[in-house]
Amino acid sequence: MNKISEDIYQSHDPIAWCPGCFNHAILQAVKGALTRTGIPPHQTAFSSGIGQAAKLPHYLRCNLFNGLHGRALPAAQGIKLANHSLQVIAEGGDGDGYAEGGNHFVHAMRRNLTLTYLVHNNQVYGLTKGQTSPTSEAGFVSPSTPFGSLNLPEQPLMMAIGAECSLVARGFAGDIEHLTGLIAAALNNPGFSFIDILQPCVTFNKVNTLKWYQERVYKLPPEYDPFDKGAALARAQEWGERIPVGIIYRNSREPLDQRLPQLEKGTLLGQALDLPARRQLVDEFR
Amino acid sequence: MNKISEDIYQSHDPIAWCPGCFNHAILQAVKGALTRTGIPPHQTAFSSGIGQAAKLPHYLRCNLFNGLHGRALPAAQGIKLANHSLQVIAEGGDGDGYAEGGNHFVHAMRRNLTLTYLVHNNQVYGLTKGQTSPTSEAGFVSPSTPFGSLNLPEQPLMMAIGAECSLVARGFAGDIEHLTGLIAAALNNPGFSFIDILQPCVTFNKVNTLKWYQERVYKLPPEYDPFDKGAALARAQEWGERIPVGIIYRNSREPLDQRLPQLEKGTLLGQALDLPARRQLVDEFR
Amino acid sequence: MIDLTIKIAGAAGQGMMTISTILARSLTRQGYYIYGYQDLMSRIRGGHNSSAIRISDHPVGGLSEGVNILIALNQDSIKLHSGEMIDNGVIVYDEKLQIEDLKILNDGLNLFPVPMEKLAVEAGQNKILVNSVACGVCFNLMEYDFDVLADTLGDIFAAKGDAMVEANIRAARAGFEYSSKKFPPGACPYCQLKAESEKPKARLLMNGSQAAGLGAALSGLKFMSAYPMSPSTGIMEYLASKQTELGIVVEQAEDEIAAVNLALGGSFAGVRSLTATSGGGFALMAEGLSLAGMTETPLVIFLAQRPGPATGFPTRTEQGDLMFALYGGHGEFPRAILAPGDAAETIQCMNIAFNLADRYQIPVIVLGDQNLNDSLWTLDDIDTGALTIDRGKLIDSWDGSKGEYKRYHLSPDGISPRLVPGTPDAVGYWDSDEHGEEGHIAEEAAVRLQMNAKRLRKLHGLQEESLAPELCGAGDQVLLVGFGTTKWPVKEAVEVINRQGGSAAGLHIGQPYPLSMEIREIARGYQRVIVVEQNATGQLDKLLLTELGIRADGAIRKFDGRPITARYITDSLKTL
Amino acid sequence: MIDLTIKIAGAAGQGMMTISTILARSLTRQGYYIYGYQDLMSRIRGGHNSSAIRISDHPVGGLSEGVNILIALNQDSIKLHSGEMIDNGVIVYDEKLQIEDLKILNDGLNLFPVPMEKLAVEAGQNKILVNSVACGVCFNLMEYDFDVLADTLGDIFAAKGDAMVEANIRAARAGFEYSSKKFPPGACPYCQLKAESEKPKARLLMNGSQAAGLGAALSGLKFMSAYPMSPSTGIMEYLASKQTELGIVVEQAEDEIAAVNLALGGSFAGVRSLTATSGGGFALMAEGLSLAGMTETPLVIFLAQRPGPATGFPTRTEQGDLMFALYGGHGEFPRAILAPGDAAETIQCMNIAFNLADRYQIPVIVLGDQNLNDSLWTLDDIDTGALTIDRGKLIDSWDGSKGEYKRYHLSPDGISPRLVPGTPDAVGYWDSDEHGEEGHIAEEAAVRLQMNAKRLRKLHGLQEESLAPELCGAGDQVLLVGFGTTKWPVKEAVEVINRQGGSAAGLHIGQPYPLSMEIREIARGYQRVIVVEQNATGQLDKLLLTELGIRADGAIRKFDGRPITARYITDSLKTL
Ligand SMILES: Cc1ncc(C[n+]2csc(CCOP(=O)(O)OP(=O)(O)O)c2C)c(N)n1
Ligand SMILES: Cc1ncc(C[n+]2csc(CCOP(=O)(O)OP(=O)(O)O)c2C)c(N)n1
Ligand code: SF4
Ligand code: SF4
Ligand SMILES: [Mg+2]
Ligand SMILES: [Mg+2]
Repeated sequence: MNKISEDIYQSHDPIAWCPGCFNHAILQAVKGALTRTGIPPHQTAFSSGIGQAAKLPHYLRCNLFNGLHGRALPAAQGIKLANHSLQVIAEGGDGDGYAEGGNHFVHAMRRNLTLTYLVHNNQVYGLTKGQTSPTSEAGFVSPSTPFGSLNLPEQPLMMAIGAECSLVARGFAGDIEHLTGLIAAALNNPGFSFIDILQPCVTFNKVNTLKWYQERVYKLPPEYDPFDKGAALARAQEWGERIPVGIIYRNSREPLDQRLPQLEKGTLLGQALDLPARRQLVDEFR
Repeated sequence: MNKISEDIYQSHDPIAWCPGCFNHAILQAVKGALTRTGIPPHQTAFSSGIGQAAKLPHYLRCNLFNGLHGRALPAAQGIKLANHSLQVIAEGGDGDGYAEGGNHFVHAMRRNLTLTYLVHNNQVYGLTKGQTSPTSEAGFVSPSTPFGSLNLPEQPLMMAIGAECSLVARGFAGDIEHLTGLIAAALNNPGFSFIDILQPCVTFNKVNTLKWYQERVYKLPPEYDPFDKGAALARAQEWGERIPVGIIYRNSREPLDQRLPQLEKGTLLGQALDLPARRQLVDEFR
Repeated sequence: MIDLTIKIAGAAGQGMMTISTILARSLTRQGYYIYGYQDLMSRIRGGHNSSAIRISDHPVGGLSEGVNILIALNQDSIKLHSGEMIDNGVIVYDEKLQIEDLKILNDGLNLFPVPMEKLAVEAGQNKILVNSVACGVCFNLMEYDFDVLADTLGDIFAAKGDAMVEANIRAARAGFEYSSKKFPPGACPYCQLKAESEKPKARLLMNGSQAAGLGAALSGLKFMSAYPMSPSTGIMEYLASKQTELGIVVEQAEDEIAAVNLALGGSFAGVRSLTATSGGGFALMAEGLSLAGMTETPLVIFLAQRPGPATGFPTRTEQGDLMFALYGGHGEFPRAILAPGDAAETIQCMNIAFNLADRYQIPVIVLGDQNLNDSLWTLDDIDTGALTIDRGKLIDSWDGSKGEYKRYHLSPDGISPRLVPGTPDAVGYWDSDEHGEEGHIAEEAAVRLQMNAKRLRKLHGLQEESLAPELCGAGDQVLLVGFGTTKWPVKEAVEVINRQGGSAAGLHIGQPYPLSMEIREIARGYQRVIVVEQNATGQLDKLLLTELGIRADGAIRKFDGRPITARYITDSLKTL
Repeated sequence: MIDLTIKIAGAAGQGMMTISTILARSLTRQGYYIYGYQDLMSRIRGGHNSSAIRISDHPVGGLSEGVNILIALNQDSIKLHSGEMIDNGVIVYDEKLQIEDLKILNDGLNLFPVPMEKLAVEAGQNKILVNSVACGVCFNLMEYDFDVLADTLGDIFAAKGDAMVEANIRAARAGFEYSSKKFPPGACPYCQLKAESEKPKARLLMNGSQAAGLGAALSGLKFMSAYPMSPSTGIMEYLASKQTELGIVVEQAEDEIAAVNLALGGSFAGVRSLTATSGGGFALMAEGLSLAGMTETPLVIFLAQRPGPATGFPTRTEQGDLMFALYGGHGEFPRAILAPGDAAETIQCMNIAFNLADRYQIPVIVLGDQNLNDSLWTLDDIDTGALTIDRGKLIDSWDGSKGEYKRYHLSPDGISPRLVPGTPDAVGYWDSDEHGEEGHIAEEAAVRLQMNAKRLRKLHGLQEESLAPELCGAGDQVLLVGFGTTKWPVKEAVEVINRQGGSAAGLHIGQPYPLSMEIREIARGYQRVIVVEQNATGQLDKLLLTELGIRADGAIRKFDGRPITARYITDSLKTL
C-alpha cells in the first residue's frame, strides 16, 4: 500500500491560518496518515464545517464538501451511504462539532458508519475571534464571557464512550508523529472513529498553550486495553494534572455500511438502476 | 408546605391521549409531586415541546409555554434566567428531547440551571404515528424502519452522568407512587434534574409493553449511593434483563442561577431598571 | 354524470380510512374516478375524524357539498355531518346508537340503522369487521356487484391470511344482504352507481405521498433522509417499505437539519437524493437550502404544507408557505418550485424536479399540502417510459491533459461539469464560502461578481423551460388562477359557472417559480383575473405581480385548514 | 467643506483598527464627523485588510473615492491601494519596505518613507507602537494639534497602565516630529484639517454593533442570548461586557436555535429579550420566528446581513436578506422590519423595535449589515430621555372575579393582555398549535379563522404607525429610494447630482415593513423612481411593488461585498 508519497496531497490553495498555529501540525499529520494508509486523493471525501479547523481540507488534494458550520457529520454520512467505497473524513473545530453540531455527533455514533471524525479542539472559537467554546475551561475569559465562563466544559470523550462509539481517541497537535498514528488507526477502523485533537490556538487561547498541554499530556501505556470500557471511562475523566492521549476506547460494533442489505451488491452510486423493479411498483396501486 | 390539594391543578382542557396510555399516570405523578412540594399553580412555569408527552401541561393548571418540537429546554432556561423564582419544568417525549432537541439536552446540563426535565420515554414517536425513536430497541419495526432499526438505542442516562448532570433519575409510569417521589425530589433539587420516565405506549409500542417493563424494572436498593459516579455509570448501563429505577446519580454542583452575580439582587424580572447606570454608558463613547 | 359522495365518520382509531380505502380501491378498479379526503384531528384515539370519498365517471379532485351516504360510526358523526347530506341521503349507523336527538334532522333523510356490530361478530367474532359490514351496506346502496367488493377484500387482506379474508368477505356479505332487504333495487336512486358500460380502464389509486415516493423511485432516487412530520411522513414511509427491494437507502435523521445535510452529502457523492418535510422542518432546512444554492448541489425537497405558523394545524391543509419556499434561505440563489394539483401531476413533478435539480445543480422544492398528500386520487395509467432521467453535466471521468478539474468552471449557462467524487485523476472542492472556479475560499470583489452572476444566470434557462400552465374552460370573461391543489376545485367551479351561463376559464400553475411567461399572455385575454389560493395573505397574488406584472382583479382565499371546494369558489365569486 | 480620507492597510493582525480608532476618536472629540469602514478578510492573521476613515465637518456615512493619506503597513498595501489615492495624496510607509515596483505609481503622489518601526522601538522597545507612530504622522500631515492625539492615547491606553500610555505618546510624538521635518506647514494642503472654530460638540463615536447594544440597554433589555456570527457578534460582546454592571444576563447559546428559543423563554417570563445573528443563523431561527408569531411572544432579532448564500463572504456587506426577513418562517403572521442607516438611527430603531415587539406581541427584525455593524459612526449626542419604554398590555395582577385569565382573548386590535407568569390567582397557556382564547390546542375551523384574523389584524396598527421615510434633496426629477445603509451614499449622491445641475431627491426607508403609505405619496411627485440597494435581485424593488404598488423606473444595485458609494450611484445613474 505505501506506494504513495506525501506530495500527491499538495493543494494549490494558500494557507490562511496564523503563523505558528497548530492546525499546520494537524494538516501534516492528516497527510502523513493518508500516505501511510495509501489512500489516493481521488478516493477521499472530506466533509467539513466552518471555522479555522474546517478549512483544513482546502489545503489538501482531496474531494471536499465544505458545508455549513456544525454540519460536517450529516453530510459525511450522506456521502458514505451514497458511496461507501470512499474514505470519508469529517473535520471541524470544537465549536463546530460540540456546539452547533452537537446533536449530529451523538446520532452519528448511534449509526456507526465507517468514517473518521477529527475535531481540532482548541477550546476556543478561532475564526470568530476568540469567544468561549463548549470545551473552554471553567472561568475562561473571552469577549463572550468577559467575567469568565460559568459552564462546565463538555466532555466529548465521555459522551463518545457512553454512546458506544466504535473508536475513541485523543490526539495532541504538539506531537505530530503520535497523532499521525492515531489518524491512520482511525482510517483503518471499520465504524465511526472519533479523535478529539488538542490544538493550541496561539492567537486566542492564552490558557491552554503548547506548554500547558506539554506539561500534562501523557501517552497511554502499551498495556492499556481500549476494549475495557470501565478503564476507558476512567481515563476519559482524567483532565487537569494529567491528560491521556491515545486510543482510549474501542469496541467491535459492526458498521452500518456493512449491515445494510441494500449495500451488499455494491455502492448505491455504483448499482445500476433496476428500472423494471421500480416500474412494477405501479401495479401495486391498481 | 403540604397545604395544597391536588385539585387546584385541575385544567379545563379535555385530555386527547389514548385511553389506557401511561401518560395519564405521569400526569397524576406530576400533580402529586406538585402537591407534595407545595408549589401553587401560578408559580409554575412549564415549557414543553411537541408530541403526546408535550401535551401534558395543558392538562394541568400551570403557566405554560408550549413551544416547538425539541425546544422545551432552551425556552425553559430562558424562563429560569428571566425569573428564577419560578418553578420551571420542561417536558417532552423521547423524540422531542433526544432526537430533535438532543443538542440542548447536553448543553443544558453544562449550564446547570435549576429546573426539572421530564422525558416520557415510550421508545417511539407517538403523535406522528409510530416511527422509530432514538431510544427504540435495535430491530424495532416501525413505518420508518420496516426492516427493523439498525441503530444502537441512545443511552440518555450515560449521557447525563457523563455530562455531570446534577440529578439523574429513571422513573416508571407503571409505578405512580415511586415516580411521584422522584419528581418531588427533582423539584426540590437545586440544579438541573433529569428524569427519564419509562412510559408504555399502548398504541404503537408493542415491544416495550407494561408487562415487558414490569418484568424488568427494579428499584435501586436503599443503600445505593447516587453520589458514587462509578456505581452510577454501571447502573446506567443496565438494560435488558433488569432495569433500575430511582435516582441513579447526583452531585453537588452549584446551579447557575445561584452563581450569576446579576441574579443576587433578585430576579431579572423583579429588579428595577437602573436607567441612570444605563445612560452612563453613553459617555464611554465620547 | 355520476357524482356520489360517501362519508365515513367516527372517533380516531375506528377505521374510517379502512372503509374508504376498500370502497375507493374497488371502484377505481371498475373504472371510476375517486377523490378521497381525510379530515383528521391531531390525536391517535378519540376526537372526531372523517373520511370522504367522491366517486365519479369523470376525473374529480375536490369535495362536493352533498353527501349521499354517511356511515356514522358514532353518535357525534350523525350530529356533525347530517347537515352535509343531500336531501334524501342515507345515514347508516349501528342500531345500538341512541338517536333521540336525531329529530333535528331533515325529514327527507333516510335513517338506516344496521346491526353492524352484531353482524360483524356473527361473521367472525371480531368487532373490527364492522368495517367490512359497512362496505357491504354501501355496495348494496350503490346497487353494485358484490363480487367486486369481495375481490378487493381478498387482495387487501391477503397478507393477513385466508381466514381473515374469508371473515371480511362474510361480514361484507352480511351487510350487503341486510341492506338488500331494506333497500330493494331502485329504492335509493340518488345513491345508485351504474356499472360503467365500457371495459374498466387500467386506473390507479394512491395518495399524494405515495405518488411523491413513486415518482421519486421512477426517477432514479437512491437516497432519502427525513424526519417525520405530518403531512410529509408518508413519503418516507412509502419509500422505506420499498428500500431493500429497490436498492434505496432511507434514513430517518435525528432532525431536519441532519436530514437536509445528509441528502446534500448523498447528492455530492453522485446519487439522486430527496428529503421531505412540512413548514416547521422546512424552516430548519433553510440554511441547508442556501447551502445547496451556494455549493450548486442538486437537491429535491418535498414541502408538504400545513397551516402555520409554528405547530399550527398538523393534520390540516393550507398553501401558506409559497413565499417562504421562494425566499427561504439567506442570500440570493436560483431555485425552482413546483406545485402539483393531484397525484398524477405529483409523479410528473417529481420527475421534473429531479431532472431540473441535476441539470441546473440547484435545489428544487415540490410543494404539496395535506390535501394533496393525504387524499386518495385516481390516476389514469402511468406511462413510465415517458419519465426521463437526465443527470445533466454529471461526469465520472476526467482527462488530466485538459488541466485540473474545476468544480465551478465559469460557463455561459452558469452550469459547470459536476465530477463524481472517486473519479480517478481528479478531485473536486465544493464550497459554502464564496469561491473561485477551483472551489477554494475567495475574497475578491471580481470573483464574487462572476460567481454570483454565474449562479443567478441559471434562472434564464429555468425560466425558459418553465412548465406551461394548464388552461381549462372556454369562457373569456373571468380567469380563475391557482396553483397546487386548487386545480380541481377551480376546474369544477369553471364548469359550474359556464354551465350556469357565466363565462369563465381556469388556469392551473404547476410551476410557481420561475413562472412561465405564457401566463402573462393568457391573462391578457380576460376581463378579470381572480387569484384563488388557500392562504390569508395572497401569496400567489404577490408572485404574479412581482414576477409577471399581473395585477389581479380579485382574490378568493380560504385558510380555515379545510380544502377549498368548487362551491366555495363560485359563492365567493358572486361577492366579488 | 472638509472631506479627508485616511486609509490604513496591511495584513490581518497588524493593528489597522487601532490606528483608525485612535484617529477617529481624537477627531470626533474635536467636533468632526467620522465614518470609518473596515475592509476585512475572513482570517485572523495575514491576508490583506484595510481600515478607512473619512473625516468631515458635516455628517458622513459612506466612503469617498479618493484617499488623501494611505498608511501602508506592508508592501501589498501600496500596490493595492495606490489607485485609490487623490492626485497628490501621501503614501506613508516604513522605509524598510521595498518600493522598486512603485514606479507604476502616478507621478503626483507623495511617497513618504518613515522609519516607523525604528521610531517605535526607540520609543518603547515594542514594534506594536508603530500604530502610534503612524497616528503621529497623520496628525502632522493634517496639521492638527498634537495634544489632541496625546489626550486620546491617554484615554485609550489608560487601562494598560501609565508606562503604556507614555510609550504610546512618545511613539506618536516621534512620528509627528519626523513628519514635521519633511512636511512643514502648508506643504500638503490637500491633507490639511482645520481645527473647527466653534467649541467642539458633545459628539459620540461608535460602531453599529455597539449602537445596537447600547440602544437595547437604553430600552430596558434584560436578557440576550446569541451564538457568535460575524458581523453580529459585536452586539453580544458589547452587552456581555456590561452585564454585571447593568443587571443583564447575556448567554452564549449552543446554537442559534437555542438562542432564539432562550430569548422567547425570557420574553414569555416578562423581560425584554434580544437575539442577534447573521443570515445563516437567522435561517436556523426561522422556526422560532414563526413560533413568536403564533404564541404572540415579543422578540427582537438583530439580523446583521452579510453576502450569502451559505457561508458566503463572512466579513463583507450586502442587503440580500430583506425578503428572507419578511417571509422567513412558515405560515402567516405579523412582523415588523426596521433598517437603520447609521449608528444614531440604530439606537432609535432598537428602541422602536422593543416597543413594537411588546405592544404588538410580535417578532421585530432589525436589519443591519456588515457596513452598519462594523463601521465607525459619529453621532450627535443621544437624548436618552426621548427613548421611551412602553410594555404594552403587559399585566402583573389579575382580578379573579373577572373570570379566568385568557392568554388569547379576542380583542378588536388583535392584541390580548399579557400576563406575567408568577402573577397570583392566574395562569397563562401560550401555545404553538392553533388554539382557542384560553391557549389550549384547538381544531375547529371557526377558531382558526378567528385567531388567524386576530393575529393578522395587528398589521393594521403597525402599518398606521410605520416610520415615515426620510426625504432629502430639493430636486424633483429623480427620486433615489433605498433602505438601511444606502442612506448616506444616496444622500451624498443627491447632493452631487444637484450640485452638478441635476434634480434629484433621496428617500431613506428606515422601516421596510410594513411600509409607510407616505412613500407612495412622495414617489408620485417625481418623474423617475430609482431603487438603490445592495443586492442582485432587487428586493426593495419587489417590496415597493407588492406593498405600495410602486413600479420603479430603474435600479442601481451592488453586490460585490463592498459598500456602495455616492460615486457608484451617480455613475450608475448616468447609464440608466
Ligand atoms: C450557523 C452559523 N453560525 C455561526 C457561524 C459563525 N462561525 C463561524 S466559525 C465559528 C466557530 C469557530 O470555532 P470552532 O468551530 O471551534 O473552530 P476554530 O475556528 O476554533 O477552529 C462560528 C461561530 C456560522 N458560520 N454559521
Ligand atoms: C420541527 C418539527 N419536526 C417534526 C415535527 C413532527 N412531530 C411532532 S411530535 C413528533 C415526535 C413525537 O415523538 P415523541 O417526542 O417521542 O413524543 P410522543 O408523541 O411519543 O410522546 C414529531 C416528529 C414537528 N412538530 N416539528
Ligand atoms: S486563530 Fe487560533 S486556531 Fe485560528 S489559525 Fe489562528 S492560531 Fe490557529
Ligand atoms: S399514541 Fe401512545 S403515547 Fe400517544 S397517547 Fe396513544 S398510547 Fe399514549
Ligand atoms: Mg475551536
Ligand atoms: Mg415518544
